Amino acid sequence: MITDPLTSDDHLEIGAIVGDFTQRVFSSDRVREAAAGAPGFDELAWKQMVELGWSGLGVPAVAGGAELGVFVQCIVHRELGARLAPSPYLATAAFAATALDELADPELSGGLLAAIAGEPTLLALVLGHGRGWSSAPSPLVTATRSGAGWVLDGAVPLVPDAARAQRLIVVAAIDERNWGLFRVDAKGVSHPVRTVDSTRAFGDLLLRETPAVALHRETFDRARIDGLVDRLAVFLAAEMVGAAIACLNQTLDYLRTRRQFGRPIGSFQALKHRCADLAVGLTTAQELVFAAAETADTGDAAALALFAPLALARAGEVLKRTSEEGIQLHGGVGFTDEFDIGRYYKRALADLEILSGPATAYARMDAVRRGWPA
Amino acid sequence: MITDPLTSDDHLEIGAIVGDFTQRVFSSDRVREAAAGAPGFDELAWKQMVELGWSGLGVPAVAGGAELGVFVQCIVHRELGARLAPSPYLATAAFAATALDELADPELSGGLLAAIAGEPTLLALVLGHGRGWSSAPSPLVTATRSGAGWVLDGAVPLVPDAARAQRLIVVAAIDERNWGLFRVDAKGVSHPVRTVDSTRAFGDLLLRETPAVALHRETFDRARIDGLVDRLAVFLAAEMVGAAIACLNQTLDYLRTRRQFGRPIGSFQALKHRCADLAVGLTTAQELVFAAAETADTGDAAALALFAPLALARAGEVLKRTSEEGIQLHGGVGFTDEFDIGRYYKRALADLEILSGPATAYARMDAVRRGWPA
Amino acid sequence: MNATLLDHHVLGPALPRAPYDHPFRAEFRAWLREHATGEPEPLDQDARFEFRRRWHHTMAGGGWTGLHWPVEYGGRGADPVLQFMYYEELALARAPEPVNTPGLILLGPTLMAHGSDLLKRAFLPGILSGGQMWCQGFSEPDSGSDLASLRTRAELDGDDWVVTGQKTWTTFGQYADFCFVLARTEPGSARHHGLSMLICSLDQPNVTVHPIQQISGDAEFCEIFFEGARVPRDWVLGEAGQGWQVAMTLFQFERGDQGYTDHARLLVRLLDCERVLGEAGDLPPERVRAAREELRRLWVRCQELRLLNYRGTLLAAAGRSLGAVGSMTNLVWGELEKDLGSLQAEVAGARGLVLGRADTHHRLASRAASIYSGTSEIQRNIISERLLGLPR
Amino acid sequence: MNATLLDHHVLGPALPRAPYDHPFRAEFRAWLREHATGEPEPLDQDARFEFRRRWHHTMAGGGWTGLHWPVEYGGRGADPVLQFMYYEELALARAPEPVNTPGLILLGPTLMAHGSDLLKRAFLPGILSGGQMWCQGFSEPDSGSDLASLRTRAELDGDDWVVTGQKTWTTFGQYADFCFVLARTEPGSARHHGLSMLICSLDQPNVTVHPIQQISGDAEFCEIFFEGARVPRDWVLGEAGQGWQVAMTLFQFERGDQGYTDHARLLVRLLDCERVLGEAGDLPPERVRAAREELRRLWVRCQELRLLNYRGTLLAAAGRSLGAVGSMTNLVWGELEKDLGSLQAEVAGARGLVLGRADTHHRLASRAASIYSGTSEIQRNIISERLLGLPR
Repeated sequence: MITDPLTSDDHLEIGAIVGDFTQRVFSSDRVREAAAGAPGFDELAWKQMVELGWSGLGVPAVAGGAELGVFVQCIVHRELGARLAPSPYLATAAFAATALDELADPELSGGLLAAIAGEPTLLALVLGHGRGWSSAPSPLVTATRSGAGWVLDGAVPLVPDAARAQRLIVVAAIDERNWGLFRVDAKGVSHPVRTVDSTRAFGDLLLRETPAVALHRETFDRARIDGLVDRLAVFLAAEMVGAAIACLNQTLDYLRTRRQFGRPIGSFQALKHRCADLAVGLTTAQELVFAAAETADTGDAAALALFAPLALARAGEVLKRTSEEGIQLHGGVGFTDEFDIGRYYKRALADLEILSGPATAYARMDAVRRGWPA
Repeated sequence: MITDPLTSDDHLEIGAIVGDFTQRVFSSDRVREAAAGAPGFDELAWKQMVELGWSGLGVPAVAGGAELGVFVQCIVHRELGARLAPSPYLATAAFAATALDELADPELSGGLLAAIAGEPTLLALVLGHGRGWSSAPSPLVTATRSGAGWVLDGAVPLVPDAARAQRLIVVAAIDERNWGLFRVDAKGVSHPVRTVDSTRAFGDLLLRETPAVALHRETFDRARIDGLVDRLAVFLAAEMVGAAIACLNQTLDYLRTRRQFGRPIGSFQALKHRCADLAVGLTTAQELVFAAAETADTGDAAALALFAPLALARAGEVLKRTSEEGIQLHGGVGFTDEFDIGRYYKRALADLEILSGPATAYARMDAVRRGWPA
Repeated sequence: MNATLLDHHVLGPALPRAPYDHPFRAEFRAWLREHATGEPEPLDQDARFEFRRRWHHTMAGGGWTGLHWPVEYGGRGADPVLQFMYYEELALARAPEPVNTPGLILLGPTLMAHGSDLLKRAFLPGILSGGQMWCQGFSEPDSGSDLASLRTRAELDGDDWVVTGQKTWTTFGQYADFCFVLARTEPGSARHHGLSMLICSLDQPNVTVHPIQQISGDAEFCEIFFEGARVPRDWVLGEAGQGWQVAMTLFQFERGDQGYTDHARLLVRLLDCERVLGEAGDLPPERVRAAREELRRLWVRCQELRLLNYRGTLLAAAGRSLGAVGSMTNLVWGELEKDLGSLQAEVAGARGLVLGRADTHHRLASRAASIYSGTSEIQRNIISERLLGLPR
Repeated sequence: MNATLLDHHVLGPALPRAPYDHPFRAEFRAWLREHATGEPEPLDQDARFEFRRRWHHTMAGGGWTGLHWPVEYGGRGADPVLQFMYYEELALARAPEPVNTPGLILLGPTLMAHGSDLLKRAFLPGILSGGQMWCQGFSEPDSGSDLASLRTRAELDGDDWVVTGQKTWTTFGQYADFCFVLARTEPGSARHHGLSMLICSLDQPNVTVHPIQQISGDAEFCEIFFEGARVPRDWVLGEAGQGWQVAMTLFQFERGDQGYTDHARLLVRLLDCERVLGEAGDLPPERVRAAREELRRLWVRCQELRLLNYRGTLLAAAGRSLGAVGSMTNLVWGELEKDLGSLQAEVAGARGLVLGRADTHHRLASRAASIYSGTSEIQRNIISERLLGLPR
C-alpha cells in the first residue's frame, strides 16, 4: 500500500492499537446496523473509546486529558475514517474540545473538557460565523446580554452530530468585531436532519433568545476563529484521507478478485493506470495531512494557516474522486447498496460540507498567501 | 477514423480533390523545406491554388469568385490544417477576403477581392481592436483624417502572414464608437518575427502616421467586428480540427507499428483509452466546426455568435491536447524533430494565439448568452 | 419576448436542419402546452413509475408514442430528425420521462425486423399503448460486460421452451409484464453461437423478480430468476440459434435512440442550476464562482452531446450506420450525467445532502449512468478497437 | 521584512524537519549570496552547458559539490535532510542547474558501492571537481522502456572489452568524457542475465556521439555508436555478468535524488509567472483570470511534489527503502514540469511564441519531461503493480 507517514515506533504502535480496535468495533455489519436506526453513532463503541482514554487525547493534562497532540489524534481519525465509524469523536473530542481549549477560559471550560476526557459525553460545535473559514459578512448566530447571562439567536443548518449532542458549544458574534464562545443546552434547539450520510447525526440549529453561558474570558476576532478552523480542518482531513485509503483498498481487492473476459479485471492497464493516479493523489494528500498535524504540534501558526486548508482541500478532493472512481471501478455492483463503496461516497459528500470543502479552503489559502510579501 | 460531417456527394468530392492536391503539394518533406528558409509559405503552391480557383471560393461572384460559402471553404481549411500547409490561404483568402466582403464598400474593395480570386496576391488582416473578440478598452490602431486621406497609428504584435503580405487590411478606430476598414502598404510597417511555427509569416506591425485608404463606405461598431470575428473563427477552427485529425492519425499509425515488451504499443489498454478520449473530443469539435460553417451559410447570425466561439474554443483545446498527447504517445521520438508530431504542437500554439484562444472565445460565448433572456 | 431566442438560450444555437421554427415543433408544442403540466416527478420510485405510466397513456391517447414506428403499426413513421425535435420538445415541456422504452425502442423495432406476424400482432399494440410493459434480459451476474459468456439456457419440452438461469441489471423488471431473454438453446454451443431471443411472460410462478437496492435508495434494476419458466415454442425472435444476430439488431436501436432525449433534459436541468445560482442562497461566494465555471463547462459538454445526437440523427436519416457514434454518445452522456448530478446538488450547498430532495437523489442516482448502459470503459474499448483500429 | 515569511511565500509552509531557520541554510545562503549571481542561463545549449560547468567549478571550489558523498571521498557526508535544504537554497538563489549529475548522483555512489579501489581512485575526484564529465549508456533504440532487451554487447579481446552497439537518449553525451555502459557480456544470455556495467572513454575513434535534434532546438540527448570501442578489462563495476544488479543500485540513486531539486526550482519559476501576471501586460482579462487559476493549481501541485520529496528525504534519512515514492515523484514532476512550461509561455501571451525567449524555449523543452526519465506510463505501471499489487 501507499507510504505511511507514520514512522516512529510510538506512532506505529498507536496506529496498530487503534486499527485493531476499529476493525473489531466498527465492522461493516456493525456500522450498517448502527446506521439502520437513527442516524448517528454507536453508543457502546463511544463508551469503550472514552474508557480507553481516546476522547481525551487532545485534552490538556490539567483537565484530565492525555495532551498527546494533533498528530496522535489524527492517527485515530484516520482509522475512524477508514471504517466510516459512526462516532461522536470528531464532533466532541476534536471539534468541541479544540474550541474549548483554544478559545475558552480554562476555569469556565475545565468541567466540560474533563467530561470529554472522562465520560461518554456528547457535545457539538456550532460555528456561528459560517461553515469553515467562511467569509460571509453577516454572522449566523449573534449573542446578546440578557440580565446576568446571554441569549443567542440565529439559524445554522446541518451541524454535525448536533442532533444527538447534549450540549452545544457555539461561536457567536457579540458585535461587529468581537466574538464569544457559549454553551447552550441542545434540547429544543437542535432538530435532526436525515442526510445521505447515516453515520453522523446532523442537526439543524434554531436559536431564539436561547439562554447561553459565556465560556470565553476575553472576546476574540475573526482571525482567531480562522486559526481554530485551521485545527479543525486537520482532524476532518485525517478522517477523509483514512476513508480514501479504505476506498482504494476495497477497490483494489475487487479488481484483484473479479474476473471478466477470462482475466482479473485488475490486470487491465487502463484501470491500473487510474488506480496509480488515485494512489498518487492519496499519497500526497496524506502527506499534507500529517505535515499539517506535525506543524500544529510544533505551534508554527503561519505554516499551519497554509497547510490546514491545503490538507482539507486535497483530502476532500481525493476522497471524492477515490470514492467516485471506486464506484465506477466496481462496475455494476458499485452503485448498489450491497458493497460498501457507495457508503464512502456518501460520507465524502457529507464530509465535504462540514467545513464547506475545497473551494472555501483554497479561498483561505489564497487569502493567507496574499497576506505575505510578494 | 472518426465520423466525417461531410455527407453530400458534392462535398465529399471537393474533399477528395482538395485532399489529393494537398497530399501531393504539401508533403512532409516539402513543408519542411519551405520552412527551412524564411518562415512563411510555399509560393508555387499558392499560385497553383489560385489557378485552381480556391482563393476565390468565398469571394462574391460579382468580384470573380466562386461564392461557394463557408462550409466549402472549411473543407479546404481542414485539409490545409492536416498538412500544416505553409500557405497564405487563411490570411488572404479567408481573413482578408471576409473582412472586405463584410465591412468594405464593394466599389472600393472590388479590386482587392478580384485580385484575391484571380492572382496570387498576398494580403493580411490586422485586427486593430485586439486579438479575437477582444474586450480591450483601448484600440491598438487608430485612424485620423489627414488631408483628403487617412493616417493610421498603433502597434499590433504577431499578425499572421503580415511579414510577407504586400498589403494590409486594417480594422482601426476612428473615434470611441466608430471603426473603419483601411488599406495600407505593408512595406516598412510590417516586421518579421520568428516564432515556434515556421509555417506562418508572423509580423509585428508598427504604424506611425502611415498613409491609408479607407475601404468602408459607412463606419461600423464593435458588434460588427465581433460578427466578423465569428466568421474568421470558423475558418481557423477548421484548420485546427484538420491538424488535430492528422495528429491523431499519425499517433495511431505509430501505436500500431511500434513494438515494446513484445507487443505493438497500441495494444496497451491505457493508451487505447486515451486515444478513445481524444477521438471523442475530436469528433465533437469537428461537429461544432461544421455546424458553425453550415450556420454561417444559412445566415443565422444569432446561432453563429454561439457556434463560432464554441467551435474555436473546442478546436483549439482539442488540437492542443491531441498534439500534446501525440508527443507523449510517441515516447522518446515524440520530442525530437525527426517525427512531425512536434510540428503539430508548435502550430497548435501559434493557432491558439491568432484569435487569442479558448479563454477569449468562452468569454464571447458567455457574453452572448448573457445577452439572452434568462 | 422572442421565442426562438428563448430556445437558443435553453437548448443552444439552432441546428440548421432542426430549426426552432419547424412546423413539427409548433404542432407538438401546442399539444404539450395543453397536456404536460411540468409537475416534477415524485421521488418515490413506485409513485414515479405510476406517474410516468399515466403520462405514457396520455401520450398514447394523443398518438404521440412510437413516433418512429411505421404507420401500419400505429406510429407516425417519423424520420429521425422529427424524433430529435420530439425529444427536445418533451424536455422543454418538462414532461415526465418515457416508460416502456425497452418495448418502444428496442423490442418493437426488433419485432418488426425479425418477428413473425403472430408475434407482431400479439405484442406491438400493447407496447405502443403502454398496456404491456417490457423489460430486457441480457446481462448475467458473471457476464456483465461480456455478454457472449451468458449461461441462461432454454430447452424444448413439448411446445414450450423451459428457461433456467439468472438475469441481472434488468431495468424496471418489477413493473414489467414481459421480458425478452437471450438464452443458450443449443447445448454445448459456445460464445455467440446457439443463442436464441425468447419472449417470456413474467406472470408465472417459475419467475422471481428481485429488485436491487441502489445507493440512491432506488431499485431501478432487478435480478430475474428463471427456474423452469415456460415460453411458447414460437415466441422466438428470428430463428432459434440466431439470437446473437437478433440481439445485435436490437442493440443498434439502443445506441441510436437513447441519445435523442438526453442532451435536452440535461440542458433543462442546467438551466435550473443557473436559476438557483442566481438566487441569493447561503453558498459562499467562492463556491458560487466555482459552480458557475463548472456550469459553463457542462453547457459546452451538453452542446457537444447535442451535436453527437444530431449527427446520429442525420446518419440514421440517411440510412447510414452509426459506427462508433453510439459508443461516443453513451460515453459522453454517462460522464456528463454524473457531473451534472454533482453540480445540481452542489448549488444547493449543505442542503444537497438532505434526503427527500430531488437534487440529493439525482446526485446519488447519477453515479450509475456511466455503468448501466455499457460502462465507460467498454465504450472506450469499442471506440479504440472498432473506430480507431488499435490492436486488441 | 520577515525573511522566514519570504521563504514561506516562495517555497511554501515550513516543513517541521527542514525549517527555514536551520543553521545549514544560513551557512549555505551566506556562501551563495557571495557567489551566485542569479544571472539567467544562456539559451544556446553549448553556452548554457559552459555556464553550468563554470558554476560547477565555483561550487567545487567552495566544497559544495557532492555534498552527500562521504568525507573520505571529498564530500561532506551530508544526510538527506541537508541535501533537501541544499537544493531548496540553490533554487532560491537562482543558481545555474547542476551538471555532471550522472557522475555525482549515479555513478559516484554506485562506484562507492560496487567499484574496485582502483576505479574509485581513478574516477571519483574528477566527478567531484567536474574535471571529467560523465554520461549514462542504458537505453537503446529498440529497448526504450524495456531495458532488459538491450543488444549492445562486449567481448573480451586480450586485456580489453570490445564494445559494439548503439545507445540512445544519453543526456549531454556530447559534453561527456566517460560513459557507463550496460552491455551483454555473456553471449547467448537473455534478459537480466549476463550483463555488465562498463566504464567507457568516449575519447576514442571507435565511438561516435550523435546529438538528437529536439523540437525545442536543443539536443540534450545523444545517440552513441560503439563500433569496437575498447574498455580496459578491469573497468567493470561489480562483477562481470552482474550488470543488472549494479544498474538497479544505480537506478535507486536516480529515483532518490532527482526530486530534491525540482519542487524548489518550479516554485521559483511559478513566482516569476505571478510577477508577470501582476504587471500590466496585453493579456486580455479572461486569460489573466484563467492563468491565475492555473497558477494556484500548480502551486498546490508543487507543494504536493515538495512533500513527496520531503517524504523521500525522510525515508532515505531513516535508511528505509523509497518503495514507489520514486516513481510517484517522477510522475508528479514530469506532468508538473510540462504544465508549468505551458503556463510560463501563456502569461507572455502571443509573445510566448517568439523564438529566442526563455519562456518560449521552456515550453517546448518541457514536453520531454514526462518521457525521458521513464515515461509517465511506465511510472503508472510500476506504481500499480509494485505498490498496489495489481496483476500484470
